[in-house]
Amino acid sequence: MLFNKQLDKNDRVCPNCGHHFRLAATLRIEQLVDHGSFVERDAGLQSVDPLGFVDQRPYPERVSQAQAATGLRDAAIRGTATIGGHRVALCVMDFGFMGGSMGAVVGEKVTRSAEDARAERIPLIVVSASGGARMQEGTLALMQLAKTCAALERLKAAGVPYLSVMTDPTTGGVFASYAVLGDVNVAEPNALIGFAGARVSAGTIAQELPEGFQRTEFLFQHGFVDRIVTRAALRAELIGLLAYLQPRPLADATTETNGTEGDSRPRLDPIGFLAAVAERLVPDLSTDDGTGSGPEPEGPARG
Amino acid sequence: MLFNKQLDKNDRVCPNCGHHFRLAATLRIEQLVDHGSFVERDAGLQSVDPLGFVDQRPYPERVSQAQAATGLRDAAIRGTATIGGHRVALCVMDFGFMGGSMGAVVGEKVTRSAEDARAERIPLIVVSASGGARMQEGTLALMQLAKTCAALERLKAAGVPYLSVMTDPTTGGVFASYAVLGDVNVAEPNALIGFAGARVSAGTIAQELPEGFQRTEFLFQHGFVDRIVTRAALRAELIGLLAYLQPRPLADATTETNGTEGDSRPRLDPIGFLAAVAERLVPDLSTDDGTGSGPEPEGPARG
Amino acid sequence: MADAKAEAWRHVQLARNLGRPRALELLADLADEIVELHGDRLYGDDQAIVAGFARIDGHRVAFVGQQKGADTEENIRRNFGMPHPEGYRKAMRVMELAERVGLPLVTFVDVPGAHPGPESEERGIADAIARSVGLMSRLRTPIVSVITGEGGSGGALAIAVGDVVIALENAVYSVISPEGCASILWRTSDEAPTAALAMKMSAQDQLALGVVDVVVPEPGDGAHADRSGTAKRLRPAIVEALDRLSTLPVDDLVEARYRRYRALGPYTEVALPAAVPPPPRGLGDRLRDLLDPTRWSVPMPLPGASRRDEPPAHEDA
Amino acid sequence: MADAKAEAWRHVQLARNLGRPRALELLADLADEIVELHGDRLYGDDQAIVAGFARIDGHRVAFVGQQKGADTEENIRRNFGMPHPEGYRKAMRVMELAERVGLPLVTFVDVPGAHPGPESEERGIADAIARSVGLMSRLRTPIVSVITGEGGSGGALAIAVGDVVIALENAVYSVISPEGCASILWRTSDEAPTAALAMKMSAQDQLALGVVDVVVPEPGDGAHADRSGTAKRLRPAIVEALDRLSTLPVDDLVEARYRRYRALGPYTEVALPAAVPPPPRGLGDRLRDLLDPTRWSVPMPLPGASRRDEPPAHEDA
Ligand SMILES: [Zn+2]
Ligand SMILES: [Zn+2]
Repeated sequence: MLFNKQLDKNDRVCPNCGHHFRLAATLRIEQLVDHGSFVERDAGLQSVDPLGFVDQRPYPERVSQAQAATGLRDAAIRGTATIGGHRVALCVMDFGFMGGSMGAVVGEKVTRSAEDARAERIPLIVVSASGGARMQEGTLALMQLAKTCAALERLKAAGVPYLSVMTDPTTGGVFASYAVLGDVNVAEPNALIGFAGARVSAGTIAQELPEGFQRTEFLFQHGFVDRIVTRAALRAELIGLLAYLQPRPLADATTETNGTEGDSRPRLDPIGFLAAVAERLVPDLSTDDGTGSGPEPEGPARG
Repeated sequence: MLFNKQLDKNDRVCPNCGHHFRLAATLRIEQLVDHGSFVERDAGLQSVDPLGFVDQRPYPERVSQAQAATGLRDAAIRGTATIGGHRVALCVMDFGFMGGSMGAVVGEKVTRSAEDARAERIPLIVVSASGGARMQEGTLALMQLAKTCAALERLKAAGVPYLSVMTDPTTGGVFASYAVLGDVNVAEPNALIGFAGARVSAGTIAQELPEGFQRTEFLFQHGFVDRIVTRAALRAELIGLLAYLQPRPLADATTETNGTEGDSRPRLDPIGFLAAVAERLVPDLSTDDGTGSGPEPEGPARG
Repeated sequence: MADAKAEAWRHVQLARNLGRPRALELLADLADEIVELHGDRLYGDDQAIVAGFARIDGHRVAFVGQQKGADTEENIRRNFGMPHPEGYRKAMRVMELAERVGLPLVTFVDVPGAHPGPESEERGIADAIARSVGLMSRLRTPIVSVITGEGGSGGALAIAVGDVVIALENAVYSVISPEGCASILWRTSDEAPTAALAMKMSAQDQLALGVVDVVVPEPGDGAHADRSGTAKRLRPAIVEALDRLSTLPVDDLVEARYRRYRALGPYTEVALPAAVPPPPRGLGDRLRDLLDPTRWSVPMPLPGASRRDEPPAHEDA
Repeated sequence: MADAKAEAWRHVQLARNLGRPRALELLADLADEIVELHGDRLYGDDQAIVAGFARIDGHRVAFVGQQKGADTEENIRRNFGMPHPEGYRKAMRVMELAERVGLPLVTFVDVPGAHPGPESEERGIADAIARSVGLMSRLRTPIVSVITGEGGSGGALAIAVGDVVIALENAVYSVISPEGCASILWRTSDEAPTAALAMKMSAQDQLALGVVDVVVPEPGDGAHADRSGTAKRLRPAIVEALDRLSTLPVDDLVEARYRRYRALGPYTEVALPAAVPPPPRGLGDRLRDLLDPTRWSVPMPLPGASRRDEPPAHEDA
């Protein structure tokens, strides 16, 4: 227990060797946001059992056990907060909840975070910690890749930046959707980041895997991580990046002068924002604010 | 002479081994277009000597000599034609004129071809045969890369397709601008296609150059050529591709139904077309038809 | 139950039948002509994915499909139909071209999974899949996707985001291979049939889940036994979808596609305060660290991953 | 004439001076802070190009620049400042991000040329240059490009398409290196100074040609002798340009940039019928085939290229 106490004092980073242990979502949020600024959204979202999935135990039992063990309802917490005074939409994953696996609830929280960021025109930050898609929800878990990537494409088209933070581990369908798509990707040192399981990868070749395969530094070397940031430096790093990663201004010279559609910025859209709110009550409604069906950059006419 | 007569009968392809010799622009056009359909434009464009460039002989002398030897005014012929009934803007380079080098005249002919294709909404085809930029025009030759690439970006944004045909040789600044940027890139077999001179490339490494380095098949293998097509099959190939590579329809469901700017198609713009014509008389005017300054896809409002 | 399991496994085996027609074989029967395009304009030309233009019943379309080999030589050339990043990047290039020139897109999905090798990871297979999924979600042209055989996880979805998703009767679609699922949840791949049943992989199950819109029956013993018969049944389903989609305004089309995927994956919302604070650190935390991640999710992180993250073990090191 | 030649060569040597500040050194003096971004999201992180965010006199901007090394170790790591395709693809990624979030772009150009090695060709250096040039021509945010040292052909232009192009006093800009030009046109690289003069490479000459808009004087003996003094002179030029450009409507900005490059490169138009038909095939044609392509254009095709294309020789083979 002693070592764990030391770890907790140090945000789960080994004071001896600097190894980054996994950090619970609640503590991650505490560490990153301005004190007391986090306002959770959709705390009540909970997984269902669409397949009636049973392996050695029924899926609902596994969920209940994970809830009891973690005090979380599922593997992600989302809301809004300020970081160094910058207001952001924030979604943080928790590996402790069923390996941070992404089912419909995680996919929904990431998607709503992207949709809120777009409607409110505030940057989006997602902190990933996940083994991938949640098998127990079958292809409906796989479809969360499409749901989240589609929402991120609309965010991108709206000129609202997205910052992806990858922590140990970020693998499978989570890496292959929102985690890899950051306008800027930052990662904690030596985190496991990859698509296929290393055992699978190794199986495909005779020789050994490359040194440091699927670790942060490997991803950096191959061009998929912008910055490697220790946990201790992460909050300052995000503040520094947020100074540049702000939504493109809505008022644009072209529209001020001649209102041509050459301008690509959608207007702030209260209807859209209300729709985003309403959508939380009626999940099968799209939260599209009406400017999003165009390709990038979007035409604003329907805003 | 005998062998040359055989070659000429066979469009300069060796009947014995199939080697593709270089083909003059006039013969290339004859071979590709529907008989008698080619209408040349800007035949009068001629190079000037902006740098007062003299090596062993003055640049103007070299131009005159090349004109006398080839009957061409410079290294490219452009105009409109039909190919299998498909109307196209066509620009064909001639290696025989100073190694097909690209100065302001070649850059202008390629650019005007792209601008015509955009204004008239007909596909663009450029047949390249060039050693690269023309040294004797210095950085003004280099700027032709920017001029042509900018025009091709506008063509692309307008949803008008561009077909690039690479023949022996297509190197340097011509390869690194319009030749490589085709929506579809076709190349004749065993053509020399590359950016840096092979001697330079070899100089940078100890070992031998890769087998077939900078040949068509090498480019195909590395993902930069869609199709390798023999000269005998080229006309049929272009006809086949043009059945698919047609400008995006101007009338689009979205505009018919609600006229939103989500629709990305610029309207046909007579003003723009006239401007394109006028521009030929006043070269320093842009032919922009007013819809082109937006990013892809363009907003049509000013059309 | 045993019967159901056998039936589920039979579907998996049919979907993997080596005689099953691939994208090019189907197109040979479906299309009046095809023109294949090559290369990703970045790195290479991955033959595990084919792409280009085709004319189907007079409809000019762009196509993208996975392509396994008919024999060993071809399978080696095509990496047994497992695409590398450059394959998906070639697909994206053709998709963007289709949008630009206003051609509808038809995709043919049949893949055990994206290539899992180190080179695939080095060149960013996850990035390629995510961007292809995102591109298809916003592509301003109709998209019809056909699951013809194995719909293997992200490697399949990367070219399967469509306005209409069609599946052949004996096709399967899953988030992980049944062997992989079984080896994780049942600790032995022998339970693959059990996993196949549990994941509801079959075309009919996927139709019931709303992941697939249309199931096209296969002739006789299945597609492998009658390629042209399969194409004959598939053609009208594709053409009908293309005809219908072509009447929609593009904005509405893309909006409907967004909603289609936006709505997939049910959940519930319980009226409750924000998540309660976690239990005191230490034991509960240790317990969480001890949970084997590979039990929950796919694909498996490094075997050592969870152990590496258990403080005591770490201290011993 | 000899003096002019010597003066032209002096500029080339100054532009190549190893002590000259590179992008990061200049930014260290110019900017209050910089945040470097890494990777092209496709293949790797080319250290011959640096890119990211910086704050200059309170202006938040995105930057892209070529970066040579200060010592051998760094030069090896940075390939002596010669970018591979992944370097230009990293640059394009940051340019697109700048456009998306509304940051102006400042580029720092100092490159002997794009990397000419086989790997650079294999991964598409020509494609990367052409796409970067095209992207900059339409980027919907202000672009200020600064030629700080060697403006080496396409590898320089790839990040030098700007609304305002600034050059330091001793910078040079050319379509080919003077050595390359001399070895082709004078058959010996010893004539490099002659070629340098003929190509009008100097900043002042480029200003006169309209390729460069502003020449910023260097302090004392030159930038290599006074880095901070150089930055002090460069800062106001950049800031003035940014201030002015920021007042233009984006459509007008992009339109003006198009016209800037549209107008570069003079030619004349003579009233004459279409080109006369070529002389009868045979001798004239042989003559053309015999013309050594390397005499006319850069870069040189394979030495064998022209001979290979001479029928008789071919027949002997
Ligand atoms: Zn330690
Ligand atoms: Zn021969």
